[in-house]
Amino acid sequence: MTITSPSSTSSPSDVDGPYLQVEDLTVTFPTQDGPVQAVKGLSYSVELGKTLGIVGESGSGKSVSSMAVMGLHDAKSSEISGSIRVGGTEVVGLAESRMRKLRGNAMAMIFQDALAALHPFYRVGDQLAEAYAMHHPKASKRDGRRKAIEMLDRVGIPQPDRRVDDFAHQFSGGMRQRVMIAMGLINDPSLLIADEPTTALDVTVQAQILDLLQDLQREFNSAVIIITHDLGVIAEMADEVLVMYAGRCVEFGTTKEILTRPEMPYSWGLLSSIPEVGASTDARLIPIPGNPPSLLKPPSGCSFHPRCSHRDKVPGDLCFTELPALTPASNRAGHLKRCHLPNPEEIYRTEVLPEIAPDLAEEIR
Amino acid sequence: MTQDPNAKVGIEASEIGANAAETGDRDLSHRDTDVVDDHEVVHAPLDFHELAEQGHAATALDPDAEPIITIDNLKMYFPVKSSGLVRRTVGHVQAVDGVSFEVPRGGSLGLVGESGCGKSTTGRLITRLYKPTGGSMMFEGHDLAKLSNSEMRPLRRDVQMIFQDPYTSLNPRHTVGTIVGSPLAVHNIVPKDKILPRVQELLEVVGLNPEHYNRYPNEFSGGQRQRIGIARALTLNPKLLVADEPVSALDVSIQAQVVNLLQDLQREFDIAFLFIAHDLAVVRHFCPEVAVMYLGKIVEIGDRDRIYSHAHHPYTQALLSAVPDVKQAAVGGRRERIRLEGDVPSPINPPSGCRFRTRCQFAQEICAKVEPPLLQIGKRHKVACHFAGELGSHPATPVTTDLLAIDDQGTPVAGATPTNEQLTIPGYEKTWYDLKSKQTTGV
Amino acid sequence: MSAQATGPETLGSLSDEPEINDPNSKQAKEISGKSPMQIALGRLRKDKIAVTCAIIVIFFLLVAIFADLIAKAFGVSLDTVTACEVLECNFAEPGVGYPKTGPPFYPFDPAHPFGLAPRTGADNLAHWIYGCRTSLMIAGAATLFSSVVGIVVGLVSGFTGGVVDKILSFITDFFLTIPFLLAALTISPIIIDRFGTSDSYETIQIGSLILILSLFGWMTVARLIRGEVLSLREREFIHAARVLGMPTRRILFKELLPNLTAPIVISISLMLPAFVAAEAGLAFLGIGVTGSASWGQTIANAVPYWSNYPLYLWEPLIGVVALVLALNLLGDAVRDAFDPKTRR
Amino acid sequence: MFAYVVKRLLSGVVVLFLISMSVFLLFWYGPSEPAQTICDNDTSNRCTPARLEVFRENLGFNNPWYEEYGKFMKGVVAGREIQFGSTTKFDCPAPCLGYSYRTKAPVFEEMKQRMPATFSVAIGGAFLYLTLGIPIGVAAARRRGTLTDKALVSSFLVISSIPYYLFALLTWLFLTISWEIPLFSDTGYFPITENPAKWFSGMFLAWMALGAFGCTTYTRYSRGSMVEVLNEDYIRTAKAKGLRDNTVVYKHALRSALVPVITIFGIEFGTLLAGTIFTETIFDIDGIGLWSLQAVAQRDLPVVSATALFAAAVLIISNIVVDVIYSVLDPRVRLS
Repeated sequence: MTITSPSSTSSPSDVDGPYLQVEDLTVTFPTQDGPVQAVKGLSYSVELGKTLGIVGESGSGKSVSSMAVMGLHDAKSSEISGSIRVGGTEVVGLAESRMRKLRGNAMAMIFQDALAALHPFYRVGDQLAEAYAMHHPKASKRDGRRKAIEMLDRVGIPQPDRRVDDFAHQFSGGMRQRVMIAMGLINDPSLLIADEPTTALDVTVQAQILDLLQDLQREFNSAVIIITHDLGVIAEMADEVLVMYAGRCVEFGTTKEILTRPEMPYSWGLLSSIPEVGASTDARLIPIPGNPPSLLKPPSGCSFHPRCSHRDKVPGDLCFTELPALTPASNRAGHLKRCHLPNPEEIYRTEVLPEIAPDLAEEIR
Repeated sequence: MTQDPNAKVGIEASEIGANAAETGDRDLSHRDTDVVDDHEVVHAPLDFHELAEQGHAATALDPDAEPIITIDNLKMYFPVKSSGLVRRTVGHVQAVDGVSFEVPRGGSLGLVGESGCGKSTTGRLITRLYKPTGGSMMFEGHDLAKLSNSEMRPLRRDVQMIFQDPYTSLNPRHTVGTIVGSPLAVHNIVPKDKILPRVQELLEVVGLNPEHYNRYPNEFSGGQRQRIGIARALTLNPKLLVADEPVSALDVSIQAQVVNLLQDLQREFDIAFLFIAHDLAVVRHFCPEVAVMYLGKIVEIGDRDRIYSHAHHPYTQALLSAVPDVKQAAVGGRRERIRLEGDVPSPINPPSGCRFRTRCQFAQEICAKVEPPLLQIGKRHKVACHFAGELGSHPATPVTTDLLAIDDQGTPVAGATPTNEQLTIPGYEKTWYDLKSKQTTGV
Repeated sequence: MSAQATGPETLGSLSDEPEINDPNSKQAKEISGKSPMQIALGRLRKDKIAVTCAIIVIFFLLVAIFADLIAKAFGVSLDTVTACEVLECNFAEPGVGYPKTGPPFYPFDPAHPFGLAPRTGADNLAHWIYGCRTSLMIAGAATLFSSVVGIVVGLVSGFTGGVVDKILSFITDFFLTIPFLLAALTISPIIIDRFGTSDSYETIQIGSLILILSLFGWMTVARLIRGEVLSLREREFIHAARVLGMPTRRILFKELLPNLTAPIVISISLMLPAFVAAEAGLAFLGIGVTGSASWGQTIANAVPYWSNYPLYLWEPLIGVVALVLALNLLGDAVRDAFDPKTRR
Repeated sequence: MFAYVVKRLLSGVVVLFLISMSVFLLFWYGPSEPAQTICDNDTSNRCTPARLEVFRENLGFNNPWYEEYGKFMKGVVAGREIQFGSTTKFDCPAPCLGYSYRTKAPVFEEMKQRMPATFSVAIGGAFLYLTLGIPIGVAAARRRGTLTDKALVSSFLVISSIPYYLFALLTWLFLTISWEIPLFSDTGYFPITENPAKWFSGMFLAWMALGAFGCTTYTRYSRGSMVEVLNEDYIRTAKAKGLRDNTVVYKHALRSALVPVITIFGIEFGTLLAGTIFTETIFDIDGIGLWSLQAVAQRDLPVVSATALFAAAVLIISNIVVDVIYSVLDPRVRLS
């Protein structure tokens, strides 16, 4: 047991332009009951050395969008439009053979359920070595094994030279997730997507994994996307946050901005519906009413309006009829929101904050 | 029974399909059976202030409440069979090993810990899904641990349970009316024609449309199903509810709806809760008292303030420091984090002495030799650690030596007699052992 | 604020489709709950192949049930005839023992629409109709018995566990180790000889066949049900029932059994065609039903006449194949309907 | 694993014991007189009641059943002497399964003679349907949802829904009787050691029938299993590593997909080896299956009980082999 000192999450970036650039991404799944638009007009970018957090409920399209970045959607059962540029290469419509060279090499992905995501019949070492050999055709078998042991050691697995010959089911949950991370990082990818990497883990193990991810990112200087529904994880890990709802980006900004001055009622709802370990006991737990919308029949206008408790502050029936554009929030650079409210900053400060965090509201006042 | 207006949280439900699309084509197959209709009572405000009115602050403690259930030295060992020609019992999983606590009438005790620590087993012992290996569970003059299944039956009305998984906790082949009404039918409480009105009343209490009693669970969303499960648990007017991870399978925004509903119900019907969860923040909100479990034992128990702000056990401290904190990060920077190395040891062969010692930075020889007693160190605060102390001020020498008549290495001191008599009492004593003065004191 | 009073009035502001949100509206009442069973049946109704197969199966069922009436309507019967009245009995010439009217050498004879059997002169249509009855009766009864036995064994061994489960599982495995065909071959003649007095020979034969098929048919059901019970037993709704103080019998029959409809329907859908095929197969080997009409027996009789009189073989063969095929395809559709994940 | 195999073998012995006893009892208390068969078969004399009584006495039917069963068991373990009629005595070494009532030949010897035929049929047929069925199934799974896949699956479903013996019967009737195709017309078993070409042409039709029919079912098994595996998370991981499609399918997916198929195959292959009654009857191959059918018709007790024991033993062994293979293929499975 050791005490680690708090650290800053950012490191200077030395590349011109973001490494990953997603523009107007739309992912549609044709189904028997009609097309399901899981992601609609999504744009974002991540620079090397930076972490983007994507947050939203299940069904908000956060996983679908990153699977599209990895090119993991089956071309037969999905339609992808828009543009995804990874390190300057356009990925949408890229030939499968060239896509394969990027996958697992320039970009890698870590999945939520490591037990299901690792092959049950192959030794983890072989699975790691396979990932290495795929993108290093000249490497010998022994190189692959050495690399696998090295990576297992790097992610903090004790006795890596012995455990390299174990199967996935012989590891504990946290160790398994470390194997998953080792596999993702074995080819030193510039882009790492972590899809709910700690959801199934206990808090102490989650803390280990998050620390590990942060250390490794600093070391590899890669661009990281972390997908989660847990704002706490976002708060600790991300430099910037993308809030998704019903397939769309509804708010975007630096982590501090989003967590301290959110300007979209859905973000407020997320903040108000989770209790905090350190918050005042007078803070109220205010849920978001209702359930996430159907993607088959998305609501008209703003997707969030059926659950929004601030829509009567918008003149007319704008929320019902018109989709708000993603516009800059109260004059701060880089903070975008998708909402018709004319004065969200004021509403949050005067109405929402006193209810959900009376202590913080005092401080700001 | 009066209606609490707070119970009806306003809901607009919509057809689902959302979950399926999240993972692309992989889960679309079950979509056509997973249609969610508008089942919830739709008359809550969409005005923020009214909504905020209905939300709750954390539940407060009633220090004078009598205990409704007293658990004393509860044990559950599951046999482990060998894998030879003859299957002998080669050991036991000590899932719960000597746990003692009280749940106050109408109050709630939170049980936290990591997976495998025995908190769910404890819940299942209290509801008698398992018969305990040892110990007692005194509930209104009956020892639940000793009753036979048939003797237990009448008491089941008073002790009910809410389950974790809203998808498997409801029988898919029964209508909501049958599910919620079956407790009445089983216990023959009301005549058959009175069941339906009672069911509808209950559905309304949990915020569902009472007209939808003839629907099947597959037509409801996860949050709505959890409400049905809660209605079923309420049917018999229980005095104690064991809630086993009641919100951990739900979407973030739905969790708050259910937590608020449970708070409403507790206030209205004066139900005591044993609230089992791994989410420390939810437990802090719901429970004025919290017990922390590690490897089948309670390592620290106390009221909210003592556990969350003045934890004395290194494990509790590590657990709390591991929880990511939104507001902390928002204000700037991260809290210090205690990093626990390694994994939880196997409950078949737990470490000797203190079970946490293998991962504890303060562990010394005494920890391997002597198991630390669950010592009362404050008015409502007990901790099981030889080196109990607040974060950053753990003592250098064991605090328990005088009480146990041992020296700093854990060897018994000849001639000395243990002085502490209150080691396994489930509740709290009027006096306690003050760590600073090393004296028994009281207010 | 009481729900009854304010319910409907506050609805409008909440939804873009307020009329459906009204719990008291007509639509809401009409859309009553759909059980998983109803959903499966609905899916089945939309499946064209399933509907076609169901129609074919119903046709055979009707033939079997109204065999007497149909035979009378066509004026045919199983009665034995003096062979030489209808057959060419001249042993010296080629075409020995073939019928004097109808196929294979003469034009269609309306008195015997399916023709006559060579050598015996029996009416093919009558044998076909009663063969259908034999087939469905044996298969249906065997399915019923083995389902009941299998369900009971599976339920008990899955739910009780422990020693009972071990013993029942051993018995199940024991029966699975016995090769069915060989056992049927061995046992059926013995049972028939033992109990078959001359006047009830036919009934005994059918009864013993049903017994044998059931004896070796219940294990798969038992295994399926046991596996299902084992997984259901760990579901939280069973825990919930226990916590509610439900007696074990009620848990078994009210909570578990309804959830076993799918595996039960599925195993029935697998057993029925298998038993139809097995009955005909045993008769084909000369060991099944020999005392009364059976398709398998007719097939065995017809093989030597294949070159000159293929129709004689085709008639029972098409009967068996059509029935088994329809039952199998229907069963496949049923399985899909109950478990959409296995969709083709 | 060793302990497991021993345990399973022991319980297999118990099962065999129970089966042999049941067969024995069935005949003992069965209505028809086994002595009658042997008496009728003794062609040199007519079967008079007096002669029947001699046979009864000699076969031990006048003794209590457990005494005779004891003799039978002793024969299996240590061998024994058997007497037919009043004069002839045979020495029957262990494992003595008795002498056939019909042919008066030692049963064990006869069984050994017939085994190659049955093994030839079963192994050849199984080889054909595996090598056809699995690749077709995998190919269909990769193209799932396409028109080819649908057509293939539904036509195979139809074929595999026909009772096997009718399929085999029609194959035989058309190919040898109606069309008189030369390669197929000479079915039967000829030892491979004497004339491999004749062995091949004699077996060919049986293999074709077994192979064609089995291929349809194995295509469906392997396709279904493959489709399921292709939806697993670890396949997505493999793709995310940047592996080639063929590597993903043949290295990562196929191994998992084959496990359930092999399980089914193991058990069905056991049944095949135990006696392909229909195939042997229709194609007139003198193997275990045909032999057992004839024995049953003739009430030839020693042969029936021998075939029953043989079949059960083969099934037990194939079950154990399947379990062992399973534990080797899937490291998560530990036999206990």
